[in-house]
Amino acid sequence: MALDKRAMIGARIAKEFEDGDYVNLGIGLPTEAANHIPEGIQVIFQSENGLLGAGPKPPEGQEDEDMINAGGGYITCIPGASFFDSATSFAIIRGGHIDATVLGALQVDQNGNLANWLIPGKMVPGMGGAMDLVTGAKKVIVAMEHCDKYGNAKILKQCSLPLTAKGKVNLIITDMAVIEVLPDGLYLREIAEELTIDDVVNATEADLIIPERVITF
Amino acid sequence: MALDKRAMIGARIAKEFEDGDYVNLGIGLPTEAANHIPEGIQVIFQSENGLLGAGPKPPEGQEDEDMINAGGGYITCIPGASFFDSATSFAIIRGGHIDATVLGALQVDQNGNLANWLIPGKMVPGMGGAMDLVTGAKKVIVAMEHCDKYGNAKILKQCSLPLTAKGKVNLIITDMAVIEVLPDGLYLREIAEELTIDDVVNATEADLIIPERVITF
Amino acid sequence: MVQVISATEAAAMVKPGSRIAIGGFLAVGAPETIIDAMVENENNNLHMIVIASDWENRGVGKLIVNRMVTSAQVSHMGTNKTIQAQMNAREIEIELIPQGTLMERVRAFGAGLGGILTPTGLGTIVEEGKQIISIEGVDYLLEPAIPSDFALIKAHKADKLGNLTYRKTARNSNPIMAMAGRITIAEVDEIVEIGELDPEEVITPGVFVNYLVLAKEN
Amino acid sequence: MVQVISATEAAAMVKPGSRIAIGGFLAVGAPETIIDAMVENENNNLHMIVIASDWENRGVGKLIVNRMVTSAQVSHMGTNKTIQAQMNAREIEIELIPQGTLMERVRAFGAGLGGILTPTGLGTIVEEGKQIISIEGVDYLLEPAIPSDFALIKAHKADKLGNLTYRKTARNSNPIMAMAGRITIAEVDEIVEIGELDPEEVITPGVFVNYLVLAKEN
Repeated sequence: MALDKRAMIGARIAKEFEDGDYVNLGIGLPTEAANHIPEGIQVIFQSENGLLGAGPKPPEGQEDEDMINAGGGYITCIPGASFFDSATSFAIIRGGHIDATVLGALQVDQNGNLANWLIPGKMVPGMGGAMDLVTGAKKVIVAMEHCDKYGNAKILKQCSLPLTAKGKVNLIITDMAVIEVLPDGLYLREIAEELTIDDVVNATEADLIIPERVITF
Repeated sequence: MALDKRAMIGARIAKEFEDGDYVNLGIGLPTEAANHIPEGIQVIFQSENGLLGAGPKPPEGQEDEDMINAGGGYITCIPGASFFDSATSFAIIRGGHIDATVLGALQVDQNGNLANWLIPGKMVPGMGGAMDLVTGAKKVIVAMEHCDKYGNAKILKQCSLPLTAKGKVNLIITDMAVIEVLPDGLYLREIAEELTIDDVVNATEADLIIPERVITF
Repeated sequence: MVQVISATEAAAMVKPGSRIAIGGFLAVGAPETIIDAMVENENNNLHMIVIASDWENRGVGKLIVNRMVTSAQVSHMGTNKTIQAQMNAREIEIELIPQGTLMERVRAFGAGLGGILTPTGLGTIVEEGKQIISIEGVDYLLEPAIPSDFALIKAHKADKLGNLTYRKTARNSNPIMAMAGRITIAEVDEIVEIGELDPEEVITPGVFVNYLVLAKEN
Repeated sequence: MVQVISATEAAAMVKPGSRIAIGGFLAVGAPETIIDAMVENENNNLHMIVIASDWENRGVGKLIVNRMVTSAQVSHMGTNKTIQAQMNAREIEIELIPQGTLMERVRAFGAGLGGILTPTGLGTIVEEGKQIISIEGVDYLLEPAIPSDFALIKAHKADKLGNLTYRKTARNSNPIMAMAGRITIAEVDEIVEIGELDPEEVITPGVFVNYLVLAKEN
């Protein structure tokens, strides 16, 4: 993905966080959000391998072998951090103590279903912590490119890939749009500058509900 | 109970422990065992409120308000002790990590059933940790006077009081006898000095299996 | 993010009819300052989730003698005759729960689990009305999670993010209760700056804590 | 009471066909010294319980590439193509388990529970063949405890009673795996005298630990 698209999505994700929120960012695109937290807002990042208060990558040469995030990358921790075991980590996640999780997606559908862990016949990486995160976080945000690399829609009427969790997605943030998932369907809330509502509708297989007010981001 | 009887029972209980055993002693008579651990044997006592390595009562005036045992009495801790929360404490107990627990009894029967927490119509203290201890400890030792204060048998064919756990008792140590509970019944292993086997049989309602060899203790 | 409030503010938050999990074991590690404020505030009609009912003049016993508790899930009541009398007079409804089961049921709620399977209580009156589930030929009781609206706990130190440490056997049920409150209020001996607690020594991460109350001096 | 043994002795203890829970997350906090000794010793036909299959040259990945593992309960295999190839060739049988569920199932065994009820996996292929239990109108999957014959873990310091501390994110699954082995062997960076660890800083009490192995220097 182009750098400006990543930054745009990251900045838009970051707006979802309130001061003091505990947030878990999935690997890849979601981590971009950490670079766009507004000044005056403190967000505490969880790493599900057992850390609250994950900080940025250490300077080269200062890596600590025992300090990694859930993606295996070296990290630091902020003042006020805490370490705990994996069962406690997932008690935090599944118990509804994380304010928001942001994950990538292969597909998401108009019932809030998410598929992001398995393409049958391809590599089987395993679900890792994704199923618990999507099941337990107070707010589940999907962050992804609106269409796949072939231009196919990823926001569907119904996911065709194996699900990560059923009916748990609250918000979809893409390079084209911000879509809220409510019990009666997908509400188009925001579109990217220079796009029309029709552009988004045409790139989306799912039915979109278009409210009177759709703003740009 | 007379002091010498308490000491006798306590000393006999202590013989059940091996070097390095983790042991949980119930309140009352079982705690007497701690005074009789043979030299060269280290037994580590658990207090189910969250301590491994419970030590003796502190000298008067040196009590720490935050250091109590499961009976509410002030204690100390030994070098190598550890503190943990109550869920971990009962994970240790129920998970089979405690080598032996010693508890008092109202009744015990020939199927290894134990009743020690409730006399209907009287005070209801609650089972506290007793049910978990009897269910989870590797070896469950009942320590009590052989008969109640009216001279009635407490070792019965079948408990009449509400059970603490079903079929979990391994050994009964009283002022009169040491009785092993095996799947086919109660084996009289030892009798107190100056008693005859008939004395024990007459003070016991349950059927006792009398092996060829019964020693004195 | 945590907010520091007074014990009176904490007590006012706990509405009549609330389900409250309270930390401590025989009053050691009990949030006495908050309990005193609740007595003052006359919070009533409470459902209480505790290991023990403590003594009449210490710990949650004070809530009992002031008739503020109408039901309780509890493991041990042997040190408090008032709760026994109230139970016999049917003024309070009691569910007696083995201590290990109680801790797991409370933890389950905090951990987002629906319940646990335990062998404890099989073949006793504890199994009455409960589902028995067999796993690989071994029977277990299905014990559901215990929800609580508020967890009132006592810790030793807190930093301003709500990270908590405990002291000796005053830890007991507190870290478990802390996980399980929809709102968790921690009474602490001392509040330190962010960064003063070693990340390794934190027992309850701040994510579980909503409010801090400073304990009154003894 | 714990005994200090060599990694070779530890490896020899783990018989072919054993169920082994191994601590670590993407090889951080993995007991590398014991794993190397197992490769040397050619322990095989193992059933492995791990969060992740790590890398071919780090952590449990070394057991995979040496074809010592015939079945595994695992949450993440994205960093190890060999295990994927072995799975596709039906040389290894894989049960994929959500990470939180895996940790609770392992903990359940260590804690003497038969299993837990979790919402995770509902409506996905994880629910296939599993019992769904409804508590107060909410559905949960019944997930049974996962037993292990051996737990092989990595801690930072141990005292001679087997009390353990960990270091930073190398803690991860280790304290949970430690609870759950019928025999638990802890590889540690340092063994200190009894009394040198503060009772408040102990994360895994020695009661869970049977053997200590000193880690080889990096």
